[in-house]
Formats: sequence, C-alpha cells, structure tokens
Amino acid sequence: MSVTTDAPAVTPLLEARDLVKTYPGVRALDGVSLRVFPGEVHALLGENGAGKSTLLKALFGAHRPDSGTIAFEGEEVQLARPGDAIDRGIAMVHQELSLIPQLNAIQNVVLGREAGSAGWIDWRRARREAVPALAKLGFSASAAVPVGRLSVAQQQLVELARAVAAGARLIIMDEPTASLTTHESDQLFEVIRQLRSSGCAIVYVSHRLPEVLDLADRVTVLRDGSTIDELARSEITGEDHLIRLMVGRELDALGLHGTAEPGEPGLEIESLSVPGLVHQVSLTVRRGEIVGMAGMVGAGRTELALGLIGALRSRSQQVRVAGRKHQISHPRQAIDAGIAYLPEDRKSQGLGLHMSIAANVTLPAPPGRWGMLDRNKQRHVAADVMTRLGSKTPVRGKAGSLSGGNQQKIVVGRWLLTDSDVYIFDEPTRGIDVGAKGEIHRLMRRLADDGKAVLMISSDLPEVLGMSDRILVMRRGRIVADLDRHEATEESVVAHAAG
Amino acid sequence: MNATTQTAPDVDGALPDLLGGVSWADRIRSAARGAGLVAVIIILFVAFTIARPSFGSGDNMVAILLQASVVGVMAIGQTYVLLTGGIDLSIGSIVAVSAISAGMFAHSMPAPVAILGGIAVGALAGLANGLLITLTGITPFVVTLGTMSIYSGVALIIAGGRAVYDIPQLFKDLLAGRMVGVPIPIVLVIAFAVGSALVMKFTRFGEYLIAVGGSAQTARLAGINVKGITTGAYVLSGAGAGLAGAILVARLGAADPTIGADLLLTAIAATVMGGTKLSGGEGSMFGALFGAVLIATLTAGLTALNVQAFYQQVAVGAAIIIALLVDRIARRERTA
Amino acid sequence: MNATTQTAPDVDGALPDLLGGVSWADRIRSAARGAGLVAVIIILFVAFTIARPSFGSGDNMVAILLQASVVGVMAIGQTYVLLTGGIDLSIGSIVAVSAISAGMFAHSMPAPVAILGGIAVGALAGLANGLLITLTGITPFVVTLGTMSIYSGVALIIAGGRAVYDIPQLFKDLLAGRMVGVPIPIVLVIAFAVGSALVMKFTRFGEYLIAVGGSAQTARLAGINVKGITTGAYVLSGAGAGLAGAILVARLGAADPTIGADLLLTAIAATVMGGTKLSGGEGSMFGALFGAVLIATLTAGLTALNVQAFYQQVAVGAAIIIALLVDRIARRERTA
Amino acid sequence: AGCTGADAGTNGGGADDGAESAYTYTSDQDGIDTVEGVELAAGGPVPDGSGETIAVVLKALTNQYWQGIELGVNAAAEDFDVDVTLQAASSESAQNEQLTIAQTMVNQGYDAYILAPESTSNLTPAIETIMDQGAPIVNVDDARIAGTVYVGPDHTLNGTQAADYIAQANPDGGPVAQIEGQAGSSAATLRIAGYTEGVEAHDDLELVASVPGNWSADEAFAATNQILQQHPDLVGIYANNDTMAIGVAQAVAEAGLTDQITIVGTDGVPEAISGVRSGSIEATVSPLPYYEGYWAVEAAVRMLRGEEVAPWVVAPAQLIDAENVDEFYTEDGLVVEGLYE
Ligand SMILES: Nc1ncnc2c1ncn2[C@@H]1O[C@H](COP(=O)(O)OP(=O)(O)OP(=O)(O)O)[C@@H](O)[C@H]1O
Ligand SMILES: Nc1ncnc2c1ncn2[C@@H]1O[C@H](COP(=O)(O)OP(=O)(O)OP(=O)(O)O)[C@@H](O)[C@H]1O
Ligand SMILES: [Mg+2]
Ligand SMILES: [Mg+2]
Repeated sequence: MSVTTDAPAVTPLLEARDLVKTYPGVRALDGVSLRVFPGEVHALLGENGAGKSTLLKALFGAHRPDSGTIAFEGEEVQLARPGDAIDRGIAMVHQELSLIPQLNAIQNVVLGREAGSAGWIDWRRARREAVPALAKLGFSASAAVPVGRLSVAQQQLVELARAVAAGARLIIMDEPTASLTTHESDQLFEVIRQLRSSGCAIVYVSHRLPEVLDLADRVTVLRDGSTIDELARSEITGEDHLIRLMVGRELDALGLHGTAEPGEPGLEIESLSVPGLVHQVSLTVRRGEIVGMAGMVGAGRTELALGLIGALRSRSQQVRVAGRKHQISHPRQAIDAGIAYLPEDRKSQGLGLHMSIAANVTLPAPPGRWGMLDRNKQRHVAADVMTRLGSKTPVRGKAGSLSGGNQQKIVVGRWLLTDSDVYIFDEPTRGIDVGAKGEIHRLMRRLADDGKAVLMISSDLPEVLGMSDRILVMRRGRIVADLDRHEATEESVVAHAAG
Repeated sequence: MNATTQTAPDVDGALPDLLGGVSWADRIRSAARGAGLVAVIIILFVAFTIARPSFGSGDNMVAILLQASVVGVMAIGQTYVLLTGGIDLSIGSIVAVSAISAGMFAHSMPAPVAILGGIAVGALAGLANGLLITLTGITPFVVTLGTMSIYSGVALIIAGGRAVYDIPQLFKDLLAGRMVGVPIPIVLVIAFAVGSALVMKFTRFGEYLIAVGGSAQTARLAGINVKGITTGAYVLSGAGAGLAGAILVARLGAADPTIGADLLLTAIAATVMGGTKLSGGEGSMFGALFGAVLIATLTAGLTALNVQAFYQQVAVGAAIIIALLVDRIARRERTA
Repeated sequence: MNATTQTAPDVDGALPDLLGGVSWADRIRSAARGAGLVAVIIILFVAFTIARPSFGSGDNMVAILLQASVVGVMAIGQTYVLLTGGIDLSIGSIVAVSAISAGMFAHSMPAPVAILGGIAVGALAGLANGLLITLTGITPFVVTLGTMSIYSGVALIIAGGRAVYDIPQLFKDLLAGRMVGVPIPIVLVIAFAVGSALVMKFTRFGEYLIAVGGSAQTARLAGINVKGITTGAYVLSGAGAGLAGAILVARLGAADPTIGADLLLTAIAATVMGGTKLSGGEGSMFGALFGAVLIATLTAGLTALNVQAFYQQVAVGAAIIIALLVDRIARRERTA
Repeated sequence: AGCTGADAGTNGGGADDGAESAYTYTSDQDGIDTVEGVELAAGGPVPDGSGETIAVVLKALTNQYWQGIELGVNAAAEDFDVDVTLQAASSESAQNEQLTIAQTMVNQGYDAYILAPESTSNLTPAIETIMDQGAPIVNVDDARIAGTVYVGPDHTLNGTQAADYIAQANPDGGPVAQIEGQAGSSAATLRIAGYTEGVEAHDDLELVASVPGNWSADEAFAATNQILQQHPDLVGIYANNDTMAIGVAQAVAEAGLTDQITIVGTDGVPEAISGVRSGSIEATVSPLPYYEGYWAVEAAVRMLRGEEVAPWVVAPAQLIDAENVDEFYTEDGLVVEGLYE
C-alpha cells in the first residue's frame, strides 16, 4: 500500500474551495475545501449530517453550491448538471441506491453512456463493456434480470460497476460498503486498489473506520459543514484519532458485552419457514442477551425477521414471546405480542419521510383513546424520547430532513415507546456515524440489561463480534452455526457464513 | 398494550426543548397556501364583479357556494383517497347510483332514511372499490376505471334508464332547504370539510391515512392495518359521492341515472387545485373545498360574461393549470 | 416478443453463469403475458362465434381489427407516456383537434400533406403538454386534465362547432383504403406497434424512457436529459392521437370536432390491460394493441349477443378488472 | 347538422357509393321531398313484414327520449310482425363505440337498418357496408346523414317554435336566455340556431344570454342561477333539452320567478311532461319520439316491400303545453298511442 506522507507536489486532480450550500434552515456546507490528487484513495469522514454527501453531490454537479469554486485538473469548472461531471471523467456511486429497477445489470451499467450511433444502442458493445466490470467486482447474480429483483448487495455491485465501466478518472463513492458484508467489501477494496494503481483517484466516504485505515491514502474530516483537517495516512495514529477529529471528543470504543447471566427465554422460534427463503429455523433469544446474527448478504436473515413478524407469509410450529405462545400473521400481532422490529431499510420501511418526527415516533400507537389522537401528548412523548436519545431536532420537523443517524434514532425511539419484550435490530448502524453508532450500541445493551431479548442482524462483522453474547450464522435460509462469543472469531464466522 | 416505557438511556445535562421551533413557520406556510387559493378566488370574484356589478351580490355569492357544494363534497371525499396515494375515478358514477337509490328509497321510506340510504349506497360502492383494491392489489386507477363503468351501468339498470322524480318535499327541504338562512348544502360541505380537517388532525385514522400514503411499507411494519385504512378512505370517498348524489336529487327534485358523470373530473381538478398531491401523503381538506369554489366562481363568472361554450372550455382548462402554477411559484418563493 | 422492459440484451457465451438462465425465463414470461392476452381474445372470439356463428366471419374479424386500430394507435402513444410514469388525459381532445385540422388542410392542400399536417398538429399539442409538464413541474395528470379541456375547446373553435365534410378521395384512400387486401389502418397500427417495440429495444430513447419512468432522479444522475425524454414521450403520444384523428377522418369521410372524447378512457384501459404500469418504467407496446383488440372484441361480441347497453357498461368495466386480475394471478403463480 | 332543406353541408361521406343498390340513397339537398309523418300511412295499408329482420342502433338509452323511440319501435315491430334488434351506445358522445356496435350488427346481416348516429359522420363505414349489402337505411331523429329516409323533426324548428311560444306568452317582450346543449353536438347546434333566429324574428325579444349547460340538469341549474343574477327581469328561457329544462325550472322556482319566466324545453320526456302539468315548465317542443320510432319501422317495412317512401318523414315539432298535454301524453308521461290512426 502506498502511503503518502505529505501532499504530492503535483496539482490536485480536483480542488474544491470554500463551498457553501444552504438548504432551507440548514447550512449543509459552510466553507468546505477538499483536494484530491491523482492516484489516491481519499477518505472523507464526518458524522451524520456533517455535509459529506452534499459536498460530493456538488462535485458531481447534482447540486449547485451557493458559492465557492471547483477546479478540475487545475482549471476552474462549472458543474451545472451531472452530465458536465460525467463528461469530465467524474463518476459517482451514490449513497442512496440509484439504479433503474426495471433495467437489468448491463443496461444499468451503461446507462447514459450507451455505445452506438445515431440514437441506436449497440448492445453487443454495451455487453462487452459492462460484463467485465461486473465480473471484476464479483457480481454473481444474473445480469439479465431487472436489478429490482436482485439483493441490495448485488445492486450495490452494479452501481459500482457503473463507475468502473465508465473509465472515470475520479470516482466518488458515498458509503459504498454500507450494505456490503465483509466478503463483498474485500472484493470492492481489491477493485479500488486496482483502480488506484491505474491512476484513478477515488473519494470515498465510510463510517467504518477500520476500512478507512486499511484503504485510504489521505483523509479529510468534515464537521458541521466545514473542513476540520486533512491528513495523510501516515499522520493518523489510529481510529481514536479519527474519531476525535470527527466528533470533537473521545468516545468509548466498541465492545459492550453483557455481564449478567441471561435469564428466561424471551423469544423462542420453532421451525419457522418462509417459502423459498428461510427453511425451518429454530432459535432462542434469552432475556438479557444480545444475539448477533451474521451471514452473507442474501442469507435470509431479513426474511426470517419479516416472516416472524408476519410481514412475509411464513409457517412455523411455534413462536413464543416471553413464554407465551403467539400466532402472528400481521405486524400488528407481532407488536401486540411484544416484538419490535427495526427494519434494515430506514427510508422505505422505517420512516414516513413526509411525516413529522413526532408522528413517526408514535406511529404504532399514537397517544389518545377511542381512535382520537392527542397531538399535545404526541409531541411530548416524542420530544421526551428523542431528547433521551440525544436528538436536537424539534419533533415537529419532517423526518425526511434528518441525517441517517438521526433518522435511525426516530425508529429506535418508536420502539422504545412500545412495551416490547423482544427487539430485532436489522442492520441497526448501517450508514450511521461512529458517534451515533456508539449510542445505538449502548442502547441495545441497555435494553438487554433491562431484561429484553435482543436479536441483532448485522453485516458489520466487528459490530457482531463486539456486541453479541452469542452469534448465529445463517446461510441459504438455514442457521448453520451457533457460536459462543468466546469461540467466535472473524475467521470462524466468515467460514460458516460462506460455507 | 402500548404503555410508554422509560427504557431510553438517560442523557445528562439540560434537555433541549424539542417541542417548539418549526411550528409557527409551518403554520404560516400552510395557512399561506390556503390563503393563496383564497386570494385567487377573491381576485376572480372582484374582476368579474367589476365587469358585471351584479356578480358581486350576496345572493350570487351564495349561488356560487351552492354550486360548489356538490363538487366540494366529492372533492373532500376524493382527498381521503388521494392521501393514501390512490385515486377514485368512480365517484361520478357513485353519484348516479346513490342519487337513483335515494330517489327510489324516497318513494317508499321516510325522507331521512332515504337520504341515509343513498349515502350508504355510496359508501357501499366505495367499500367495494376499497376491497377490490386492497384484496387484489390492482392499482386504484384501474379498479376505479372499471367500477366507474360498472356503477354507471348499475345506476341505469336499477333505474331502467329513467329518471326518478316526484321527490317528497321533506327530502328536498332536508338537503336543499335553508338553515338559519344558509342553504343546507353549503352547511353540509363546510361541516364535511371541518369534520375532515379534524379527522386528519385529531384521529388515528387521519394520521394513518398520511402514513399509508407516504409509505405503505413503513405503515405496515408499524402495525398499521394498511388495507383497512385504505378501504376506509374509499368508503369515505364513496359516502361523499353519495351525499353529493342525495344533494343533487334534492336540489333538482329528480334523480337522473346519468347525473354525476361530468362531475368526476371537476372534483379531481378541485382536489389537486387545493394542494393535494396525487402521489399521496399530502393533502388539504379545505383546499379541496376552495378548489371547488374556485371552479364554481370561474364557471359562474364566464357565464355572467356570456362567454361562449367553446371558449369556456379553454378558460376552465387554462385555469386549472394556472392555479397550480401560481401555487408552485408561491411555494418556491416561500422556500427559496 | 412484446416485452419492452425486459429488453435484456442477448449475451454471448462470455460469462454464461453470470448471464444465463433467467433471461429465457423472462422472455417466456413476457411472451406468456402477451400470449395470455391473446389467449383471452381468442377465447372470447371463439365463445362469441359459437353463440353467433356469423361473428366468426372474416369480415367481422377485419371490422373488429379496424375498430381496434384507432384505439390501438392512441394506446401505443399513451404507452410511451405511461412508461415515463406520466399520463396523457388529453389524447381524446388531441384526436379532435388533429381531425379538424387534417380535414381543413385537406381542402387546401394535397392529401398527403394534410395527413402529415394533422399528425403534426397532434405532435405539437403533445409538445405543449410535454413542455408544460417539464418546465412547470406540475404533475402530468393535472396538466393534461387542463389541456384536455383546452384542446377540446380549440377544436370546436377552429371548426366553428361544425364538422368538416367533403374529404378528398385520395385522403380516404391513403388512410382508409386497403393495401394488399388489408385495411390500411390495421397496417398502420401494426407498423406503429412494431416500430415502437423496436424503439424500446434498440434505441437510447426507448432505454431512457424506462430509466426516466423507473427513477427520474437516477436518470438525471446518469446524465440523461430527463425533460427532453419526457417531452418526447408526450410528443409521440400526441402524434399517435393525431394519427388516430387522421384515420378517423378518412374512415368517416368527415372531421367532427367532438370526435375522440370517448376514446380517451378506452385507450387508457387498453394500455393498462396490455400490462403497462401506471407507475412507470414497465410497459408493452404490443400489449396496448392487444388491449385495444380485446376491448373491440368484447364490445362487438356483446352487441352480437344483443346484450343491452347498460349491461355492456357493466361487462366492459368488469373485463378491465378481470383482465388485470388474471394477469396478476398468472404472474404471482409464476414467481411463487 | 342538416335537417332543414336549406341546411346543406350535411353530406355524409359515401352517399354516392351505393350505385348497385336496389334503393336510391339520396342525400338531403334542397328541395327534398317530404312527407308529414301523419301522412305516411296514407301511402296505403302497411304490408306485412313477417320474416324481415331490422337492426336499430340508437344514440343511447340513457335519456328517456330514446326510450320513447324504443317504445315506438317495439310497437311497430309488433304491428308489422318484424323481428327487431335494438342496440345503443353507452352515452350520446360515444361515437366510436357506436360505430363498433353498428359494424357488428351490419356484419350479422339484417334486412334493414334504423340508425340514429351520434354525429353526422361517425357511422359512415357501417353505412357504406349497408349500402354495399343493398339494405334500406332509415335515419331516425338526429344527425341526419345520407340515408334513404330520414324520420325525424326539424331540430331548427324546435328552437324556432320555442322562441315563438315565448314571444306569444310575453306580448310585451323582454330579455330571454338560452341554455345550450353539449358544444358541437348536432342537435344542440341546430336548436341553438333555430332559437337564436326565432328570437331575432321577434323585435321585442332580446337574447341576453346563451350559455352552456352540456345536457346536464345541474349545470343548467347553475347557469340559470347565474343568468338570473345578471338579468332578474328575464321573461323566458329555452333549454336545448328537457333534462336541462328541469334544472332551469328548479333554479327559477328557487328564485321565485316561476310566474315571470316562461320556460320551454325540448324532447317531451315524462319528467318534463310532469313539469308541464305541474306548471314548473310552460312547454316542451316534442317530436313525439314514440311516433318517430314507429314511423321509422313503418318506413323500413314499406321499403322492404318495394314501396317508395319520401326521403324525409317529418316528425312534428309538437309544442306541448298545459292546454294540449293530455291530448298527446298519458298520465305516465308517455306519448299517447294511436293518435294518427
Ligand atoms: N435535500 C435536503 N434538504 C434539506 N436539508 C438537507 C438536504 N440534504 C441534506 N440536508 C441536510 O444537510 C446536512 C448535511 O447532509 P449530508 O447528507 O451532506 O450529510 P452526510 O455527511 O452525508 O451525512 P450521512 O453520514 O448521514 O450521510 C444535514 O443536516 C442534512 O439534514
Ligand atoms: N428470490 C427472490 N425473489 C424476490 N425477492 C428476493 C429474492 N431473494 C431476495 N429477494 C429480496 O431481495 C432482498 C434481499 O436482500 P438481502 O440480500 O439483504 O437478503 P437478506 O435475506 O435480507 O439477507 P441478510 O441475511 O443480509 O439480511 C430482500 O428484500 C428480499 O425480499
Ligand atoms: Mg451522506
Ligand atoms: Mg438483510
């Protein structure tokens, strides 16, 4: 790995200076500057809402900054629309998946740059361009089905292949690994290194610090819309160093294993199947324990949870919550039975983005009786729980205007308000910054300590290893390993998950 | 089942007050939007009055509101449906079925029962829409495109293609009379709007409508009975159309099986002019009412100016687009 | 043969595991969907013929296809718009404007020029729709609701409310004559469908239509000129309606300013029965054509069975819902 | 368009294509032969029509006017022992749907056809096929096109009669108004023209408002409300059909002006007849739809039996008011049968 000790003496490939961007009520960028040199992997770090995505969108021409300048190859440029950036050789992998669900992988990879003349598409050439890029990234699904039917991870690879196939000189990646497991992330890093050695510069956002230390040549840290620091890899002493820069204070490191002995079973599942996806899974989560559930993407963990709560059609011999037997065929029944499920896709499954924070938090059980809604109480209840979660946004604000971490807090807050015995977190910290991540981890532990049974589905292996009292590994719809936290290592989990 | 447990971790230090802040800006904003439409109505009214002074009489204002009331009731019902992200193309036909039913009931039952019967028929037709949509998963547009045709045929079949007339006086008095000097349809449409606005603000059903319209998946995972809520919206839309049908019977003293067909697009236009989004999750009950008043004012004004039929079509079409354009510009300016 | 969305390009042996398998399943699937509709048409046709043997005559088949051709052309045009996630409610009125224009042109210009002129008027009306939608950001439903009224008024105004007669024989021959024994409208609608299917499969425009309909935001980020593509869809929809108008003028030997109003809902019904989603990104050009044939077959068959108008309305409404229900069940079974 | 002899420009397409036919397909031109409907029977006893099949395609059955025609058709079918099949489109604007229906019936092959097209042109292809088949066509009531025989009223005269009636009822004259039918529909266009001319012919009447009601009672109600605001001194209102007249009557009644304003409709549907009897409507101009239907079948049978029928069998524009309503209409508001026997 090449490590730069200082800024190279060459002109930056891209240089942004004093960018300012205001949204109604928010100053997302407040004089940010960024330099990216050719052939480097440049990590962009910052808490949720620090302005990373906004900065990258400005560099890609998707947003026009209010002021400030952008220079590409030493020459000042106006990027009014994505086309301008694409023409200059800038590609972007967006934080929100941005594929056309109805088109297949090849069509998506070449979208907007289709080979051919006079409006006709030369599909042969398009394939020749797209297939190697997909293969290089380890894309393993069919390239002929609409990508909407692929798993999130495979979609992510398609998105990456878009940038790779474009042959861009600068690739901007906004949290490309957020929905990838270790295995797929590694594959991605391999590609990133290849790209770098071919002279391509990469700007890369991630909340997974080990990754950053592993990959980046240079790091820029943002806080509250401003550039805090720019360092070469060699100047970074470790994760703590980065966290300090990002958050402005020290944070506890990961590792929140329980101390008490787990109690009675909180959740018992006997032989639950979701046709085609989950096969006769049985498991038990005790009160006071956090059970981590690892697996490759597509292993069926989410489907297991959805089947359990009645959101997917499922069959089971028995489901017990806190010792009581339940028949669950609709999420309402799951909630009443005492199961809280925090979905993996916050935006489409967890939140009503157009609704107020208060409405979101109280969604399963709005305060009031006889079908009425007590708005006043709703606000107070929501403000109360959000305050305790450390949110600073007035609860009348729309959920959609918050950053990822704060959005996740809304979902967490919602389920704190229901009197649940079982909490299932599906990818609880996907796309969430270190600060908020720590808070959510502490919260999970606190729930366990309060006697709740916690099941944590996560593709973030350090998180699984650091948090779980017990680790279940799923593969192809079955539980293939039940590991004690003492015996579990990164290698053993990956070995079970990959089969 | 849903006691608020205090399991959240305590955070030390002063708790910032999350209750305040946005509220006033938001209130002014949404008030301003309603006000924008009202302003357009007033401008039109003043302009027409300048051109034809008698247009500005109190009587005429009442006549315009009366005219707006039928479309208004339908538009408010439609708003429920649009909030869920659906659409109800069958309301025109439901007006006809309900009108015929109410008219026929009126010949064999006491007037109040006949009126409620007509509304119930509308609600039932809405229920059928809702069930078809939620149970089959076919898009609302298609289902109600189908039932639009079905209900219209049913209205003609049960009426034998004939109008029902000789509506009892009590029926007419109840729905077309006056209450403390105000025509009852106006009272009804205002009551429906106020009631609906209260439902949106102070009931779970209203809250859930918005949740379903914004993201059905989120709503379902939060334990909301999405199918039930959606069906409820269609029932209300049907009931609104049923009430519109009953009002028309009372006003015209007859129930015609083809009545209402021309009201569908007007009602939808009123709803969207009132700021309700076709994409769901956002809408305004009063907006629907104002939209109906705007269209009635425009039609009345063009009639007062004796504008020829062909040109009236052009003017009404242009008004729909311009109203939404003004709304958009106003909003963009407020946000920018 | 009729899938426009699963245009999965063929893949050569390079990476068989990556690309194999599903592509064929998909092809069969989409072929099956088209086949399903065709099967329904055939079943209906056979059933009607058994009930009324004269229904099965070649003449009658040609008559049905002729009837379907006008709706078919409009439905194919509408498919472009629905693919972008929009809707064009103004096509019925565009038929009228184009018909009147073509009819008037025919009195002063050579027939081919008049025909192209009529189509161009339709395309222009579509362009106006497209520009209004993309430049103002108002939803297509509302914009075309407005222009539906405007264009209808304009047709009446330019025609002075009267039909234009005495269409030259060449005009009629060109659009209503026969070509190697096949009525030209049938040739035209098939050509339009084939051409459109090719556009969807092999051109950027087709690809970008799906992209815009699938996710306008993503399309924009991919550097696609979303406004241009969207506008293009409305232009084609307008041109399709213009062609429909010209065909009607040729067939009827007159241009009536109120023609076309009843074609709107039929064309939309045909489009959705053909498998095109109102939510955008997924649609079938041949499906639109088959949908038009299905509706024409149904109307003709019910008439042959002497089913009365009121019941026909019920039957057509039910058919719309049932067609989509069958499609859904078939698809669910295939995926489950 | 085109029910008066003078109103040319109504040539449907294809009128001259039927050269091979046993019947002469005339188009309505100046100086066309007419016969009053009441005189049709004078052409001798109606021959037996047994064994003949007649297809009837009406505009729609959603208006009782058309149901009145249906009644006449059925009565005649019984009297002449012909086999009649009647169909109609779903609405009076369903031009394309009606063409499908007509085409299908033509393909079934009937001996004669009675058509009431939605517009002057929408059935042209079906008519051409019929002409090729050589079967007689009777064009009933509206949208007069090239057919052998037109059985129907002079729609222009409907309007003129209404104007005359209003003038008669208001010897002092005054402002009058009109509520128009669906823009562009042929009946509306003709009635508007007839009424407008009729009003002009009376110097003391002034047409102060002529606004759309689109065949809808509710729209007519609203339009009338508005006109009354502008012209409270109105003495007469003509509605292009009875459905709208009922809305007009309601608005006038609410304004308390029933005594001041003479309301005239057109069609003579039961509801309007009831209005005439109760005094909410002064008069309606009725072509007596029952007889239109009856004569249409009679004309068809006569042609099938080789008789000549004048190209226009004129249905009377019979003005029905309180004086003569019982002469023409039953208690139930249906046209009295056997009036002209
Ligand atoms: N479209 C928008 N409208 C209003 N505010 C926005 C919009 N997009 C972002 N913001 C706000 O701008 C700020 C910066 O957001 P941005 O998405 O750039 O953060 P980020 O650093 O990418 O965070 P994350 O790590 O959660 O992705 C946040 O406060 C966010 O709420
Ligand atoms: N065969 C399939 N047909 C339709 N949808 C599928 C199929 N397989 C997976 N999916 C969908 O694709 C997504 C797969 O997501 P993902 O790859 O995260 O799988 P998962 O089962 O959630 O895995 P994880 O174990 O990572 O939670 C899910 O939303 C699932 O519903
Ligand atoms: Mg971001
Ligand atoms: Mg998952």
